[in-house]
Amino acid sequence: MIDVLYFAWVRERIGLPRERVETGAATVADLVAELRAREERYAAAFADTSALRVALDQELSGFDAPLAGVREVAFFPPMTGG
Amino acid sequence: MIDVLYFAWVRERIGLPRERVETGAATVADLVAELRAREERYAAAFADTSALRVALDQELSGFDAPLAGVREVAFFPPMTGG
Amino acid sequence: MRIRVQAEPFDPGGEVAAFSAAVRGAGAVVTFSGLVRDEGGRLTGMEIEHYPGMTEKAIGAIVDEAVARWALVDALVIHRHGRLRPGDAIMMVATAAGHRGEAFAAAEFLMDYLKSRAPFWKKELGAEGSEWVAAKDADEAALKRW
Amino acid sequence: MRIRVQAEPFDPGGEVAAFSAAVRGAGAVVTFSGLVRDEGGRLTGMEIEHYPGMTEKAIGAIVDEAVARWALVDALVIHRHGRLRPGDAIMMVATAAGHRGEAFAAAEFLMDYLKSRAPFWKKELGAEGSEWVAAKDADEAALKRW
Repeated sequence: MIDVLYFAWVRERIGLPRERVETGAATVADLVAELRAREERYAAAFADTSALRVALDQELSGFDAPLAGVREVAFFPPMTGG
Repeated sequence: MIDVLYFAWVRERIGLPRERVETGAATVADLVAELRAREERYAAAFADTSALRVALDQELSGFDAPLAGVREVAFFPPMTGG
Repeated sequence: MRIRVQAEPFDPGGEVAAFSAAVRGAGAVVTFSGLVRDEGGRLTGMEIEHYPGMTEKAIGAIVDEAVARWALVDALVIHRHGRLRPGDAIMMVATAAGHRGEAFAAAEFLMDYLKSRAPFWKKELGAEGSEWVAAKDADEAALKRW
Repeated sequence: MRIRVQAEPFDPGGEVAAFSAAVRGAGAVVTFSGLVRDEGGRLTGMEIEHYPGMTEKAIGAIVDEAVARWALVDALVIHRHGRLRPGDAIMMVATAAGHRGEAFAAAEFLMDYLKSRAPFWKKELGAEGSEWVAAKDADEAALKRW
């Protein structure tokens, strides 16, 4: 079980801010493939991962990173703070 | 007649902040030569004009600038404001 | 060095006053404040989403790096989230260092990183709807200079 | 845009507060304050000489150039002269612009020019005598980037 968080337009497109996901995905990319396959709203949110960023346990990471030991995965668009 | 002003260590070396000078000098360099010839304290202050700056009527200028029409000449070291 | 991530409004002038008064031994203090623009009346406000937990960590790491790199005497970062109105201060940074070069560089570094590496997302609210602000290529490019 | 050359102390925090409050339509405000250092107790203060008349003119020209070059919404320069104590604010600049790049660049430009082109001369006062501060080659070189 892993906590998956969504922010900004990713959150709006999927329709929820977080969920617990039962997954055996080895990498972020595998998890994205699983989510994409679920429903159209996930497919829409993850259509272009180059437009997305991912954080693993609150550290920026890459889509090829392994998920072993990770408790929290967050997907969001490029940040626009400051 | 021209007003000649001195600032910072130029003022201290010459021993006065300003004076009126009767001169026929055509350029700043000519005026400096006249002042240098006056007394040792002037010679000391103007020993190295590369260490000095000059303003004509409150605008930064060069030592080769003409004095025609100028009412106020100021000599000082490089500025250290800010 | 202090970091505050908050929904409440803050007063940049008052914060600068407190920061400057507390600084000892610095020769230079630089501050930056970001304000909500109304874009000529087009915008009615801004909504800022953030990632609680990660936000504080990410800003902490950025500030630690700035303090070490420019030997800062002190640094302050305040960033709001939630609903803001035109003219509101979105965020501010303040840096205190021995000389102006370090204070300016550290403040610009902090701003560049806060723009692209701290988990905040801005949504512009207008009379004709609202829109997520797109990240600018220039902001990403700005990181390359450090 | 305002310029003040004065012997009286001023409060940088209060000035920033007033400047920020008066700004309309800017997205970015940058401020710089220069403070008298005591250099680990070596200095007891600072004496700043200036050239009344030329000072205001020189700063006015510098500010005019900054306002035009970076389309500033507002700018402020305050510079003291006379006797200052460690910790006193020597001077400050504030710039308000649409975006952070312009506000930072204009503030750094103003600082670089005030350092080397406004007629002020600093004398450090210490227990063992006083000394005119020498102009730094780096300050002159800094002008080349503009």
